[in-house]
Amino acid sequence: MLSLENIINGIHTWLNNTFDPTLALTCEFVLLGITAIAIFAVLGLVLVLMERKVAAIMQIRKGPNRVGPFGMFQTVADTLKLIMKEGLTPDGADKVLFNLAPFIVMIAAMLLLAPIPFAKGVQMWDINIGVLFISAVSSISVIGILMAGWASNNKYSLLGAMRSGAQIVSYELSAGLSVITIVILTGSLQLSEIVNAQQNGWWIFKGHIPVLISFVTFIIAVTAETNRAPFDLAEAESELTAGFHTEYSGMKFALFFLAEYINIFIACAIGATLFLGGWMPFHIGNWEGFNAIMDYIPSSIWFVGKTFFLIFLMMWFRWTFPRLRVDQLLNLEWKYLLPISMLNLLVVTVMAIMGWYF
Amino acid sequence: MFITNYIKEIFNGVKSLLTGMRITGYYFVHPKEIITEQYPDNRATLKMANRFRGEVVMIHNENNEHACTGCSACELACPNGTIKIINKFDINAEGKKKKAIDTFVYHLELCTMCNLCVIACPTDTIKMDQTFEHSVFDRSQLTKVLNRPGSKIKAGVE
Amino acid sequence: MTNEDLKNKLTELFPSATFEEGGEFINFFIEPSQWKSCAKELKEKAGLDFDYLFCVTCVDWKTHLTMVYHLSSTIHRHSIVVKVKLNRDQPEIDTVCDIWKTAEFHEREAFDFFGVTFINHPDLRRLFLTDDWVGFPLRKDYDDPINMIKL
Amino acid sequence: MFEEIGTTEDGYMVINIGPQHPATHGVLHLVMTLNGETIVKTEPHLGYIHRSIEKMSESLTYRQFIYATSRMDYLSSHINNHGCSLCVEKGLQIEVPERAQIIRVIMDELTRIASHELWWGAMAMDLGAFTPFFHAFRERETITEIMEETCGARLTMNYICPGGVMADLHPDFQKKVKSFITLYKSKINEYNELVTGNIIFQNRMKGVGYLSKEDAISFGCTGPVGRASGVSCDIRKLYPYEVYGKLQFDEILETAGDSFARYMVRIHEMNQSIRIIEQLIDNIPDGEFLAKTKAVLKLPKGEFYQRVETARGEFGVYIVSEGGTTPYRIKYRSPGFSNLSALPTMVKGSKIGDLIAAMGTLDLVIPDLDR
Repeated sequence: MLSLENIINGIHTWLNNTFDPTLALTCEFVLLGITAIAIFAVLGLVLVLMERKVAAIMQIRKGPNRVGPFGMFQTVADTLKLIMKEGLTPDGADKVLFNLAPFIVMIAAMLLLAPIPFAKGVQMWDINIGVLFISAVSSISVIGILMAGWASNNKYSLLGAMRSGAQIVSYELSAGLSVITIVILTGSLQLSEIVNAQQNGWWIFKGHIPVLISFVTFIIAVTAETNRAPFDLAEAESELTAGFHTEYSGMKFALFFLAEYINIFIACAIGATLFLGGWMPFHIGNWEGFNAIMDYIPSSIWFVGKTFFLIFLMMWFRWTFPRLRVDQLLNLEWKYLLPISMLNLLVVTVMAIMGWYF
Repeated sequence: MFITNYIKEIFNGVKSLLTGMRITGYYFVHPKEIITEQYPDNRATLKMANRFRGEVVMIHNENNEHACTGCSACELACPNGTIKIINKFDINAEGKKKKAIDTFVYHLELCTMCNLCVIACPTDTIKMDQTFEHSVFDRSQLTKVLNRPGSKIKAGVE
Repeated sequence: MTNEDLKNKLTELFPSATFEEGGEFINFFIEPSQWKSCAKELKEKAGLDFDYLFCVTCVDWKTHLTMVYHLSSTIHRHSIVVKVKLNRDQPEIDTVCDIWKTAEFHEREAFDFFGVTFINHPDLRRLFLTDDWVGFPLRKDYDDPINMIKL
Repeated sequence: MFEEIGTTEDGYMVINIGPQHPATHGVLHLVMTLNGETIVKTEPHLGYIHRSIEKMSESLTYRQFIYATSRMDYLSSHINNHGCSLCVEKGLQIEVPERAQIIRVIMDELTRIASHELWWGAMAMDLGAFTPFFHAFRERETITEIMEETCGARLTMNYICPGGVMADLHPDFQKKVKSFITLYKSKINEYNELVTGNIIFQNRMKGVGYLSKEDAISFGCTGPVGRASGVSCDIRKLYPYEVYGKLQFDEILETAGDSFARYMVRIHEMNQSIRIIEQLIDNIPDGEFLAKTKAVLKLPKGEFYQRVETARGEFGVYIVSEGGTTPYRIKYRSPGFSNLSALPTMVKGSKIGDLIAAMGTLDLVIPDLDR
């Protein structure tokens, strides 16, 4: 059967048979790099278009519909425009940090692509501390945002960056705590293990209400962590013009913009992997027949479907809710999400020890 | 009690959020509600209301005749100096001098479409047209002469 | 309170004030030096309670300026107009923005367009025009050959 | 390297919001002094688009100057025209035909609804929810289409002139207004579900931008801003003009004085406007729509003041006449100007996000301030 796993294995075998191991490894590195950049670009284009279409339909508009059929090439045209625009560096800005910041944000986003299992056996790096790696690397992007805000030498940017810093640091907590519930249930930090543990049902169904609560907490926390509305205080348009990227233009702005969407994708991919079984098809316990039918749908489609469902959920939030105020944002985290997820963690631990899950 | 209130607060909050999401969700699955008009594409079917005030035009009949006597009532009525009437004196059949308009200059760039000139006109010579696509590359193109070349005053209009 | 009662009461309180006939409101003139104390009376005197200053403006009469204050009471719903004649060359009047807070902006507007100086105003700067603007545009003799388009 | 960042002597940050800023949806310029995110001082700077309509009006005749008032508060241009016409009619003692009066009132209320619809959308957009804006514009579009059909323009109508209205109603007018009322009633619930009930929205609005009753009177706040603080200031009730005295409608009063109260006042006011229209739409009498007036209007020597209730509050026209064909002096008392003067007090000590919420509920139209 032709699947992503077979193709990748084929390439791997062919490279190792043709070249000596060192060269083969180098070739694989290069291929991986190209794939990562390709995924980055394609996802950016797709997600931006998706966001615009979703927003448009919710706002009883048509959305982009001029470039290509259904406006499919609108984002390509926009990217071309951004590439051709002049990348200004303001006079008073710290030139090095100002130009470095978008790359840091982008690199942090790209690093996160590594441990995600895209399909059965398709994973760039099956590191045994996958979950830890993700939570560690995802906090690098806040450095980039702070750098951008500080180096721009603009008051709006500075305020935006500070808000973003406070926000990401706080929400990391409940995101982490809700992820840990799954780690406790699985007993492993490795993402492939976590997916395999959901062979007879996804955690969100197996884990009763506590996992549902931690799923909701996770979605809220990652929405905040990716600076998405209703938590988009860092770039709150009506308050801070554009927040930390006020001074950016051209491709440097595009990098921030793309990184935002990649971050959304990764956050949703992780959510899908941890709670919704990743690439694992929809299985119910030991109903062999039903499970076999579900297996006919390729695992990559399961993964993409779940991830895009979560992305759609986040877009739905964004186009429905007003923005929170900065103190309410922190209230929500420290007064509601954190106590709930801590309590929830306790319940899940008890549940895991007693084996009260399917 | 504190805990009850706390839980109630969360419950009501989430409920209100879901109510909002139901509305946007409704519109997401009902693309028929879309109200966008695709303007340049629908020009053929786009019908402006009859009273829509787009610009001032002078009514000419098929014999290229208008009813303007050059009384400059419109010029006086205009708050912005949009209209400038230049008169000439025709000599009619009986050898008498008769006032008639030479050029009816209309500055579209100054016009606010307030309709005062149309009301002021005693002979109903000018009216508001429904065109609204006024953009041009040069401001001087907005200065128009409303009486057509070679047009004459209608017989019987005083 | 009818206009007649109000007028009697005002005559009693401000003997130096002169009344002007006509118009729907009671118009009365007062000297610039008395304006501040008069304003306080109008605001605080029970039965008058003019707590709502709804319009402050200035009129240039070529020989003098007149400050016009439209006052109303949200309790008794009666309105009066107080006018203060000012010297045109050096118009000066006490501010009332400590009595009615809305006067702060309106007085700045009057300063901006008529050049009326409000004594003790906390922040008397030009409100609409730039700080280096010369002249007071709403005065009748103001002429600006560049920005004014004569039709 | 950061000495360029403007700070005060106390170490506070000075930040310019406007004249071009997405939050001010106009060209209001606020100079803010901030301590972190907390507002220490707010200073409005006006005049970015001042056109001196008062000076212009001095050289226009009594028929002509009315058009210019549409350009002040462009969202309630109809009501501005109405106020000016009433003032001129008061001076000339013209009796306006009843049909014209009722047409004017219906148009006023439609304008008010349109203005509040736009405000509702823009308000939600200020707070970060973009969708309501488009939903509000859907209903507003119906009104502008009615306006376009009858008045000939969508925004700056100039439909009212001294003595009545310029043209008779369009034959479809009643039918269209009724269908608008049906549409509005089916959608208002959606508004409440989408925005009013939302917990985030309520938290953003409640207790924000508090204005006490005393301050509201002292600052001359009128319209929904004043009424949300408990000041009864509806000119339609207090000093009825045209047929308002005979109509059944409530003056909406709230006492909380915060942004949410101002929001609720406007939402309820839309319903009251619908109520007024419903009372009138079937009872438009036949007759003249324009009283006979002289070709050249000359106001007698004297002073005339007329106040009307626009969507933003009390609009006053003060005409000083010397007996000529043009006014000697015109003063427009714009509601937004007084309402804005309360803003620094309202937002002192709150966060930037609160400034946006407070400013949004003031419903400022900048040409109204910069006359």
